[in-house]
Amino acid sequence: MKIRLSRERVRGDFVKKVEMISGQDLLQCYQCGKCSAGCPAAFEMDILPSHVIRLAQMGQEEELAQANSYWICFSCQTCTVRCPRGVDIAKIMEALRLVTLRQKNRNKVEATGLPPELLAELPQIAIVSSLRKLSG
Amino acid sequence: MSREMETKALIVGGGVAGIQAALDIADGGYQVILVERTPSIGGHMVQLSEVFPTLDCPQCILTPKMVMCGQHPNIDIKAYCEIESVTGEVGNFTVKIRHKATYVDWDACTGCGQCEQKCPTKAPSEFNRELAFGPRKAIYSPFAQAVPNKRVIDADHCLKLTKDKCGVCAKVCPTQAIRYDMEDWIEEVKVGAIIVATGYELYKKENLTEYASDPDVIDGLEFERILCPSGPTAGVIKRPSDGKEPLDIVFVQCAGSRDPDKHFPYCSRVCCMYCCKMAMLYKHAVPDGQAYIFYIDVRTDGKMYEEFYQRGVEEDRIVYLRGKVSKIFRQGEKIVVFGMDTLTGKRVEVEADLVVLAMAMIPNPAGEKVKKILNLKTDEFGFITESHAKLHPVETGIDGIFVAGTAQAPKDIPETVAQAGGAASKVLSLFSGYERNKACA
Amino acid sequence: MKPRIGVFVCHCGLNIAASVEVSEVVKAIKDYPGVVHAQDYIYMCSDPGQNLVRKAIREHNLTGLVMSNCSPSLHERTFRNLAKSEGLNPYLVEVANIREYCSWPHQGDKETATKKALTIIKATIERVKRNQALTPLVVPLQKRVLVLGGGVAGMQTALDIAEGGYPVTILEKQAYLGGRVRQLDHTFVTMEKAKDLAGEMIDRTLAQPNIEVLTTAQIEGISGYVGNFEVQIRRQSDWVDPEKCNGCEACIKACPVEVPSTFDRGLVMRKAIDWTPGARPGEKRVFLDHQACVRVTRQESCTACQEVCDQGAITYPEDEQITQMYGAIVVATGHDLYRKSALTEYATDPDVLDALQFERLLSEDGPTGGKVLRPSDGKEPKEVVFVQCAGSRDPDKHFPYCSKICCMYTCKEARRYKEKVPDGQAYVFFIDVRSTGKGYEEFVKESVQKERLLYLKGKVSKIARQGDKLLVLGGDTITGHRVEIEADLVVLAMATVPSPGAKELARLLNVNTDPYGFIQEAHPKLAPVETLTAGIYLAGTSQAPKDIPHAIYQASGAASKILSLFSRKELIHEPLVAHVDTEICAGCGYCHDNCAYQAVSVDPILKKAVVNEALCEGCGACATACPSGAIQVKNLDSKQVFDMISVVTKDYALRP
Amino acid sequence: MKIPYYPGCTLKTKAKDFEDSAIAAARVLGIEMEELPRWNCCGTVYSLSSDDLIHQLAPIRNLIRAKEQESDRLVTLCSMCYNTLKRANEFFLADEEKRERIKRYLDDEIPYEGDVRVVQLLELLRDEVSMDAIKEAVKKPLTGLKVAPYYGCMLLRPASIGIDDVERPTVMEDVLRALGADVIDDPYKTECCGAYQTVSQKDVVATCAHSILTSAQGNGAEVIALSCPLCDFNLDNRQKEVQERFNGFHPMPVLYFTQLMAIAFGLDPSVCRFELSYNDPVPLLKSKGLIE
Repeated sequence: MKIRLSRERVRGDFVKKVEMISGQDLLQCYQCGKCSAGCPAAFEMDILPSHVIRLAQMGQEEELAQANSYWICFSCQTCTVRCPRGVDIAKIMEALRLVTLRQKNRNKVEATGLPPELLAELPQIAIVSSLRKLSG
Repeated sequence: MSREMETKALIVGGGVAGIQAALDIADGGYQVILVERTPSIGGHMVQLSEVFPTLDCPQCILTPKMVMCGQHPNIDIKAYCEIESVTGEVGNFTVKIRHKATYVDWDACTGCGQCEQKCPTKAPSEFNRELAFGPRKAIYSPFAQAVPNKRVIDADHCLKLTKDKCGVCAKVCPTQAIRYDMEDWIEEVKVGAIIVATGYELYKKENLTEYASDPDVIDGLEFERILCPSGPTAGVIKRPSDGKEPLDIVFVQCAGSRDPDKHFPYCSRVCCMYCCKMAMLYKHAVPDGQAYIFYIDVRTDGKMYEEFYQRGVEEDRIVYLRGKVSKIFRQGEKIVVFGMDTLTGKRVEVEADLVVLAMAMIPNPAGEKVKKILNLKTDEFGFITESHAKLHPVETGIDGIFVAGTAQAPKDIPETVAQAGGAASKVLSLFSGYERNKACA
Repeated sequence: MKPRIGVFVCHCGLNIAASVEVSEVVKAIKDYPGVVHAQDYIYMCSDPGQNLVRKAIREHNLTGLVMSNCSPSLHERTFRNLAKSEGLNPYLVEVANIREYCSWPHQGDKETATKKALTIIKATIERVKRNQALTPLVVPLQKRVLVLGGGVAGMQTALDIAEGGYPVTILEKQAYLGGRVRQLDHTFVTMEKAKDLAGEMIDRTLAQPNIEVLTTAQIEGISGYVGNFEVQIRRQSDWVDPEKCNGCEACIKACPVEVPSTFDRGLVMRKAIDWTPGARPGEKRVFLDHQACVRVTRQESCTACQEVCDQGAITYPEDEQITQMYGAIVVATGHDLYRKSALTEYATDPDVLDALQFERLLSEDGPTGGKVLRPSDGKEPKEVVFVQCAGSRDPDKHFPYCSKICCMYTCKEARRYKEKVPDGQAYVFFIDVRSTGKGYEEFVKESVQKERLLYLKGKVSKIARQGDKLLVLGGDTITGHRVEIEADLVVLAMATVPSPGAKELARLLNVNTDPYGFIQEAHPKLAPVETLTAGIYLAGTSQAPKDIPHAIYQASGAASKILSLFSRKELIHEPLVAHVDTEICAGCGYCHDNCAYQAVSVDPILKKAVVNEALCEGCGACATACPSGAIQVKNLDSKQVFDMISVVTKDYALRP
Repeated sequence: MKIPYYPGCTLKTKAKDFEDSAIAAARVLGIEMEELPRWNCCGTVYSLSSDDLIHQLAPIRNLIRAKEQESDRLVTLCSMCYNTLKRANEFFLADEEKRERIKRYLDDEIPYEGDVRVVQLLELLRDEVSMDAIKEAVKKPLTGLKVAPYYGCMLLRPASIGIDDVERPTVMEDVLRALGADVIDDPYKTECCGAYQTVSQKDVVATCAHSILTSAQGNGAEVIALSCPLCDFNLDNRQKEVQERFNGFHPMPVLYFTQLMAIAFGLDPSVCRFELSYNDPVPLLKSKGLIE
């Protein structure tokens, strides 16, 4: 794959949006990979957390839009507490979710879509948090 | 200057920086007092197995210098001593030196070592980084080639001094040198210039809580002792927990360095090279073994360093993995390392036998007192601030007080030696300029 | 006279005694031919031990001593001094090393160790039997230093030595002091103006009464040795008298020769006579460059400049020839950048600059007055790509080494660019970010975040012109993606290489260079500022790429060696040097070919080898090369060596 | 000691075992956990975006409820509630501008300045009750019961609100040790269970649960002790999926640490509501002689 870089890309709206929602400076990350190394959800991610940040640094909105990583993320903050540069990666993951979820009809989980037997089995805390994280 | 100048120098710290500065000044014809806190000069360098990129052994290249210091008519080594106070100014400093009680009359001690051989009490050896393999005795000399070659009694462990029992060292000493009633004493000296060379220590492993506290998770200096042919394992590579030969070994660089959020923002400068070196030496000792090095950037920027690193990869098949390690923990016999290779974008899990952490270099905590006494400026981490980063890299901002070696910032041996020479040159300029001016006048 | 040798065997505590049966050794050696006294003691180096030796010398009228103890590097001097104080020539004392060579490697095997100790001692006795009484050589010492190169390293060495009270000459090829630092804009981490830094040092140098500065000067010849170098210097005379010149520029207009400006790295053209940097940063003067003037290059008799000068400031005097004695020499000839054209995959294009050219674009005294404008069309570049490791870390095609300073200066240049063009974007291609100095890592972090620099891990594969843009094809090995940037300007951090002419200079001075032409230090750890030629030292980037602080303290380190050297009245040289039996010597010259120190030459008239004892290190390479045995090292001649071998082979002949 | 208590959604339903055992056990130690008279959902997860205040309102309201009880503290059991309430309060305290804006939406409430401290029961046990007091209250020491404490995420991360060292917590170990249990040290005790992904990514959660459970078992644990209803669901109920996906997996019981307290204190096992567990702990506890 090829990336074309330009000022418009690396300082575009996407980067600004992610930085604003997350409150994080993407360029604070120096790509050491410690977040990916310790992420308990990484085994299921198509793009690892450090690569997600790398692509965000380069303004690669399209490729990130295809990624499952931030939908798999547990918000467990293992990455955040271990980041040597103090980047709150969990917040960047949240921001990437919100970039999508704030658009109409882009929910990953719908309250009405959950089967009754699942609803019966699940504790309330699971349902509420899932909806909080994965729907707009 | 109207006042007479005391053309004698004081050097605080007897590591390679202090040794080099002492020799340069002494060779320049001036008297040097070399104060060392431990029983022998040599510093961290004598603890090392071999040094990069030449793979010389420090026993071959440093001990001759130590001996030269010991025999130099212009050098007065004051080992097991500490600086108590300093007053005065350039040309005329008055320094009080505390001679810590050694409980051995060094004038009488011949260094024969009979006391050490007979002493029944073992204690962890500072020189061997307190590894399980290499305890010392309560009366000891830190290592075979110690300069001065004298014994001291460790008052915390000696049975005579703690419980008034034993006393065997006094019985066997052929020169009756043992003095259980010795006390610290203070000596006052006058010097014209001071070089601070108090060196470094490694940041404590326990500070990295995501990495297990485990006997088989060791720091760089501990592994140096294990690699050292004259070390406590006689150069046989064993892991501390069970003495087995480790076949998978993981090196973790930037352990505490380049971590502004939790530890230190700075780069410790030498770890890239020493990890590569240790991995090579490991591989030479354990040909079946495999070394892995986790890194962020390989910083091999000295003369022949890049070439050295390439040799490690090509000849010794070191596997370099670009990424910080997130977690280290014991699982049965193995030490599990959760890492990452940011280049393939894959997570890496290694089941290692031994893990070596390249802990951040920090200023030697034992130097804190000296810096306070001399009123030296330091950066927020405690490294001594030079008066100008470029133009005056060995001056401290106080006339007549200079800095050399890792007390100023992390640096490797060639840089330390060159910088120590630089500090010595300032002292020589000062003394020789004064004398030649006096001669002209 | 029959030899009367004393043998002294040290226990070294248990170091020797635990492996070697010392009393047996003494018993066995007592009756060995030539030995009149043998004795052991727990510590021979201790005061009581030394007293035993003194007493024995007097009582037994000894003519030689064999000290059987630790390595000679430890106590040879101790016992030789002892002998001297007892009136015995110190060179009649030899050490039999029975510790490092015997007791330590044979721990736990007393039988072998004892036997071997005895053999070593016997061999040494045989050697001492033929030892001659020697006197150390005394070499006079000229306490004056020559520093080659007037950059920051050269100036620092000169300042330290001058402040120590000794006269120094700085020889500078250019017309001004300050070297490469004069060409820089700011310096990294502290972000001071480079010209302030250079200016401070230049002021101190010019004000120092012990320093003589010779600009536009070069070394032409050298002979002699440590303490006594005779150096021929050629100094180009100044064809423009600065006192008379009023800067009217008439000569500049009249000059027919146009050449690329070396100070501005070829970004602009200048005349053979033109403005050049003055003594201090910020100053300038009219200067006629001999290397460009047709009077020199084509031996023409052009006087175009002289004709238009109404001040009569221009004359063409001959070059000055100076011969001077120096006690020590410091090589501080600095570095250059590798030529861009060597990287053929990158376009040769006016907008592809090397890092020093970019420094000139950033500098207030540069061709654009400090505005970042691209050379092709004078437009302000909005997308600038910096390429690190351009020629470095490339063992296959260029240089295997790391150039050390590019990571930092690239970051600084990108940062300076952004300060000047806030709406621009800077990209930095790197392999590893090597910010290892004090505050360096922090500087990179701050610059990246403050100026939004985008670092891309990967080498650039190709740079090509595409219309108005430069197409940069690179990679980001972290995402594993190829990266393409349409840039306005590209800056290549070209490999640091030695200054032109460094190799020739090294040959002239007889110092070694590494394969890339950097001057080789004597030992990377223990003698980093010394060369293998006594009396010649090195400082700064002539030895290897390094940054300014490192160059400066290393330069001070070189000064300290010289101050030590000069602290003596004269030089004392070990007399253990080569000696020629001229009646045997055939003048074949093998000795000369094998001498690493240029200490042996063949007299062209007598056709006999001659040893310069002041240069000889006594290594013996000549002796092994000599077909006839005419050249021998004193107190280790071939007879002595064979006598020693005979002992050893006899002792071990019957071993199964 | 009386202290206002915030239950949160699940403690009243699926995690009644947690609540009942906790209240009963705390009472033995002299702590009266008084449920807030009117509480609302905390939101379960703390919002990680920095541009919406709306998510901070619900937790802050609950803290105001505690203030209404004239208390400067509020105790929680559920780790997620603890995390959300505490972080919201930290946020409220840290940023004056945001604080004033939040207050504008709370103008029907009594004035609040962030002065209610959120504590989790484990903290209370450590800091105010003491391990010695717990030891004294033990009637049936859990001798021989091999327990692996499991913290999960929300009690510890981020470090600023964690109840203990973020990487090497010991508080639950100390409590269990005081109860006489044989405490197992397990490196997975701070690894995430998969949290809310249990709703839409069952298999992912099963994989996480498998790693955690087998690590604990590998280190010799017979039961896991924890403090979060979502962790409990993922580690207990999801063992069904773990068994389906991973051959040779042996199920194990999972308990709230408060249930173990209740047993050790000799309380009637009915307060433990073991019937709510997916993997029945009763046989194990019986085999150790801890319950009849």
